[in-house]
Amino acid sequence: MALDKTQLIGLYRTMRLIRRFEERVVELVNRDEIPGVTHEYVGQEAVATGVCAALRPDDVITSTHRGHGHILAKGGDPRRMMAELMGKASGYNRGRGGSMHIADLSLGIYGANGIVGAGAPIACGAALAGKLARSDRVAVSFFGDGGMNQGVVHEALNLAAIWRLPVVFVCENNGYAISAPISEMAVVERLADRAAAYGMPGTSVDGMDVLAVHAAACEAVERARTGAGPTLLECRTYRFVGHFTAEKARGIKYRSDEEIARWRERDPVVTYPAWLRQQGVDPAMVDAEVEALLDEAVAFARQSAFPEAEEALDGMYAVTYPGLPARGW
Amino acid sequence: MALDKTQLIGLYRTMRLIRRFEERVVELVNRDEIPGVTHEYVGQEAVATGVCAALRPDDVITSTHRGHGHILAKGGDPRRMMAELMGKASGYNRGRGGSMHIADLSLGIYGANGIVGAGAPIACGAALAGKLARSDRVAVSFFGDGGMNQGVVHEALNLAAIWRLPVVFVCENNGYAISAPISEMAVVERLADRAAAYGMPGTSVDGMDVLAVHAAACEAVERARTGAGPTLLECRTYRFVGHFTAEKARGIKYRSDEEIARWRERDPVVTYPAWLRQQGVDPAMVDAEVEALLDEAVAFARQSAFPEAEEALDGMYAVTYPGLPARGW
Amino acid sequence: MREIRYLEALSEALREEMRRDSKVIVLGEDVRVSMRGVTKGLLQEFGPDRIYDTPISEAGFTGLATGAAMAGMRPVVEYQINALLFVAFDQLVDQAQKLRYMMGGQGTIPVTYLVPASGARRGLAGQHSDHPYPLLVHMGMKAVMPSTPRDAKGLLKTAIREDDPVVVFAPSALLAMKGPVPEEEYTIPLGRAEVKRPGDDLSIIAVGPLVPEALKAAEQLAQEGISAEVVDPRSLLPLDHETILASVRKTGRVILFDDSNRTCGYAAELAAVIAEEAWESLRAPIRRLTRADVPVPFSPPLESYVLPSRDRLLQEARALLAKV
Amino acid sequence: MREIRYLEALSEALREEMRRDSKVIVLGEDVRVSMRGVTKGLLQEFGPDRIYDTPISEAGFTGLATGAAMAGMRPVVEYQINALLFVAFDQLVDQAQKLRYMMGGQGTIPVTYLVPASGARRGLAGQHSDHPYPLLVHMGMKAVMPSTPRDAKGLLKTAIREDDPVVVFAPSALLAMKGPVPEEEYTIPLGRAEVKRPGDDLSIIAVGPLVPEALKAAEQLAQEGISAEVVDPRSLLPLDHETILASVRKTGRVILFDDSNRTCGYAAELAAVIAEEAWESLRAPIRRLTRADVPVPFSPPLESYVLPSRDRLLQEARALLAKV
Ligand SMILES: Cc1ncc(C[n+]2csc(CCOP(=O)(O)OP(=O)(O)O)c2C)c(N)n1
Ligand SMILES: Cc1ncc(C[n+]2csc(CCOP(=O)(O)OP(=O)(O)O)c2C)c(N)n1
Ligand SMILES: [Mg+2]
Ligand SMILES: [Mg+2]
Repeated sequence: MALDKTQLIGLYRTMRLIRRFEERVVELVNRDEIPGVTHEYVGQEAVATGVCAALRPDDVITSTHRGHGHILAKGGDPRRMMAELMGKASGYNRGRGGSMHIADLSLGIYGANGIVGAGAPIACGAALAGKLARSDRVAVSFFGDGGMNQGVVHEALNLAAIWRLPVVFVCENNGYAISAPISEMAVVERLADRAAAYGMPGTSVDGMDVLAVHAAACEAVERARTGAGPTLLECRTYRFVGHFTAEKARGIKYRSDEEIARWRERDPVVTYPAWLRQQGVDPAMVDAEVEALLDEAVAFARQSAFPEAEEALDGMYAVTYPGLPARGW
Repeated sequence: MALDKTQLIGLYRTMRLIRRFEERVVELVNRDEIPGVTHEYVGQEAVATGVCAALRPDDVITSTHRGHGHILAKGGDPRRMMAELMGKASGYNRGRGGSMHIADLSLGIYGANGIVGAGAPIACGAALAGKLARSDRVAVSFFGDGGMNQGVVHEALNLAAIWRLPVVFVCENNGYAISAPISEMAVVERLADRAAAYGMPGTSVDGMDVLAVHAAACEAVERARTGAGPTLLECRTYRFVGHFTAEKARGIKYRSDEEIARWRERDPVVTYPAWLRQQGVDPAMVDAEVEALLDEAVAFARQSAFPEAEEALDGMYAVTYPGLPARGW
Repeated sequence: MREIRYLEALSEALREEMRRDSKVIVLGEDVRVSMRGVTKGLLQEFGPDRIYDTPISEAGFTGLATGAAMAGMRPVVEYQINALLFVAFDQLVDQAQKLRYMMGGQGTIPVTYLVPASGARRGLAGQHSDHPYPLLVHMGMKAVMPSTPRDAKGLLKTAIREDDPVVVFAPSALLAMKGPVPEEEYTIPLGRAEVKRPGDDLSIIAVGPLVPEALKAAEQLAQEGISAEVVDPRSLLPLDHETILASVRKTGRVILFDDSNRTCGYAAELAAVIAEEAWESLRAPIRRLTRADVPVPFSPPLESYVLPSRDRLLQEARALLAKV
Repeated sequence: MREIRYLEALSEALREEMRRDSKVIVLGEDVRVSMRGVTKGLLQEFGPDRIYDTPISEAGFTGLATGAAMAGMRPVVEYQINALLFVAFDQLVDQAQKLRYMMGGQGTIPVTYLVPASGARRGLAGQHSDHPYPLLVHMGMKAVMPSTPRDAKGLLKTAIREDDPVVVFAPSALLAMKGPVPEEEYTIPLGRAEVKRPGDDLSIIAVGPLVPEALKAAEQLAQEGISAEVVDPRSLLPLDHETILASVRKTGRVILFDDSNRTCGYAAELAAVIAEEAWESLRAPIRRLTRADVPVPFSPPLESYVLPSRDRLLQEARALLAKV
């Protein structure tokens, strides 16, 4: 699919938005305006961006603990995301979820997830439902190289394969599950090769190249949409920062400075706009736009109120009964 | 490994023992001398026999719900098995386990298991322990084609692969998980091909040919024993009877009579002794031997006493405390 | 009223709901040939788009049901064994049950889990005889355990229509039980216990397969001059506190008769509720009569020993009344 | 006596046991760099044959530990999050815990599971804040939850030496807590509760991270003229019934202060035991003060609302005494 200028700039906008969103999040965590821990998507922007650009609004994604990038790329509202991260009532989850659970069902975002691999079968279910509704909706399940070793991911791959479900499994191989290098956690060199075990196509692409990711994603999405079944798409990428915001404090080290530097040279948020400029496309105005959007998001979140404490017992069930859920006292 | 005459006859003896053991079990279940349900190994004898003939007494196996064959082939005592099946105190598990839990740790039999796939990681652990003890012990994990789709089996395959554990994964592909044909439950034609996903060798053999199974098992066991790592060995076989003794009563049908008849023509308990006779080896005396053994086993089991009811609360913990385990009253 | 079996009542409920709502689909192992009997005939009537034989991938198909439910379907998931809930545990209690809350109330997850609860049927042993409802209700999952064909049909229908995950435990020991089931459409609401037999001296709160046992015991006790009330919670979560407390307040004595493990089990919850809310009415200590905390052993004499029985209930009841 | 942190106490215990017995090995995610801190320095001291970084395969490595234990090792398995027990649930409660019994008492399965129990630490939300000990003890698994550095060291050492599976819950909220820990070798037996503060008017049975809160509350209550006894079960299974019942028999009033879900939770079990065994001594209804039965919400005001707190404990205590 040849991209026009607006689309090319759009890819940059999304990547830049994710990068700057994450940088602001780190600041806010460090200033304790965001409680808990967050897992940044810094370095991996080309993956979510390239994949989600291949999707329609009614397509579904399931995300991970490292979900901000996927959600922004799928069209998530930075204001409601930021508000959620601060635990505000105006947040996507009314403050119930925080970073690891942001969801917007109206955009097909079936949630970040705190349990590695857990979203994979959920995506299969959304895909089956789409199929039964005679829609050509597609579901994308994101997970990491670490997630590739979870039993439930294996089961989901097989389920999608045998029922030819319209799913694209996107394995974001950033080389590590926290400190564990994938080279020690799997023997195969290309995780995409595992697709063969399920009789589905597997593709491995450079996850630092947004156009390559996008092209591969378009192909996989097309397969899914036309009823040709699922694909496993491995995107080789890297996270530039720690596993989560708390990592620094733990003083652990498992990657060499050289390795990080080498990958940083391929930073998609730098290399892609440089390439765009070579093509005569100037994306300069995007940066200011993104900054304004994020200023607004942070301001919105800050101004929003915390939820009322008593609301904590609402909404667990769609149908409630006296005494349900039980209070603790 | 060329087999001598005694060994060749030994293979027949084991297969015949399994077959007749199972036939007697069915009778005893139908006569209500054995409580509960049992899963017969009838038709699959060549697999357990060929694999276990490649093992040493100190090697470990983990078995399945369909475990009688594995246990007999690994040297299990038919008397104590039969007693266990009848729920007697002299049974392998003192009547606690029944068909799905028979174990004899002294023979490396780490138990049948009522949960499909659950034994696979347990075998990995036994293998790791052997490695750490500087022994060259090998662990074999049996599971079915259905088990191949369990998440934990995938995890076990990967663990064995990355740590080069001395494990042989034996997938007994009998074509069905109860009524579900593997052709609908997996897209790949050869389940052994899944080995590639873990960077380990996968071999597919005719599971009705005890010599072929044995040869493939010897190779895989040798690899494991010499530190070259795990193997996935698929044995293509068939069960001649229902999934379990209760199946008939349910009146369900999922295999054609022709299909069953076709496989029965390849019955290893018939074809192998025929071949032996062609080679000038007469295994005729085995049948009477086996019958005598089983007569004795049934008599032993019948004569044995039931455990005392109060013993039901013993032995759950190696170290007990007052009030543990809690009684129900 | 016509009498049908418990298993048939479940079957009828499922069939009726599938006719009523095309969003209802069925997933599980061997559901097409209907290994367990509940799904008999569904493939023929509704076709392969409504009923799916799954691979042995319980975590996978449980999660798949969650996603399908979020996307508008109403999956009914059948498990062949109670222990399979353990294999799928994260997908049940940490995903399906939690997602709506964590998402701030977005969407609904109308899944029904149909679980053959152990009776325990004779000889199924340690890994096929669990009664894991205390684990699920601890995690906030709605659960019911009908004790009659009528309740089975009415509660399964409600479960399927409920916009939340609900587990329906069907005790193996009751599947062949016959009982009156209305021909006309009805449902039974969650959260309503039923007094299965009124009485004055003693409340027996009995769960699932123990309800018929409790009724037989009450009959026997009546002949001995002891009037026992038998209350069946039916719905384990939500639990009908009022009916149970009213019974205890009336009789002042209570035996909790439950076939799940003892420690942190369902009887513990009932005991706690009564000790908090009806303490003033108690005229004797609360008694729990449960399973022993061991895996169910295989051998018949061992099995009988660890499971709660009518004989022990009679002993407990007599002892409790003798103390007056 | 020297004072060290709870986390250091755990570390010391593990290191000492690894020195003492070469069969002790450690498995878990990121244990070599020691993401959580307990395993710090073990790789350097004991080498790669004794400490294993696992893939994200909790069911797999839990089962692997079982097999290794059956074959003579003494694995210590660290989980990064409490919820990972759900992912490995079948391998824990249906395999490791049941196998010995089902095998008729053959062999031993000496595995220790080290679980960061939620405190809940602020902001960890619905899937990282569970306290799943009621689920495990329901299934018969031994479990401890130390509330001080001294108990942490002594109980972890005991757990590692125990020839059965034992879960050690280490509450995140306590990891940085300092306290006296003997320099010389000691262990603390399973099944022994400790009266952390004696009192006469009221028993507070507090579990894990709530023990320090209960002690502070008791201090406050003392100033108001209420003498509260604080009992810490420490060992959740086996549970020291005697110490708890003795306290309740003395004071006649009890608050169960527990940070697990309410329904079928640990406080339910304590309530049931007391209602059965010490009913005659009770001078007021039993009170449970637990978590609400919802996933822990993210936002600080919501989080505080659903967790049991010292303030609510004070209110409950005053109300209970006012009723006299
Ligand atoms: C089932 C499960 N196991 C462990 C964890 C703890 N954990 C959170 S993220 C993570 C690493 C995930 O690695 P990967 O899948 O490669 O994703 P990445 O963090 O690299 O994006 C781990 C171990 C978890 N949340 N869920
Ligand atoms: C995890 C799990 N799921 C389902 C079952 C119920 N069940 C018992 S045996 C079986 C079929 C197993 O098929 P396969 O692995 O091919 O072994 P086979 O019976 O063919 O020997 C099923 C579904 C179970 N025991 N455990
Ligand atoms: Mg990764
Ligand atoms: Mg099979």
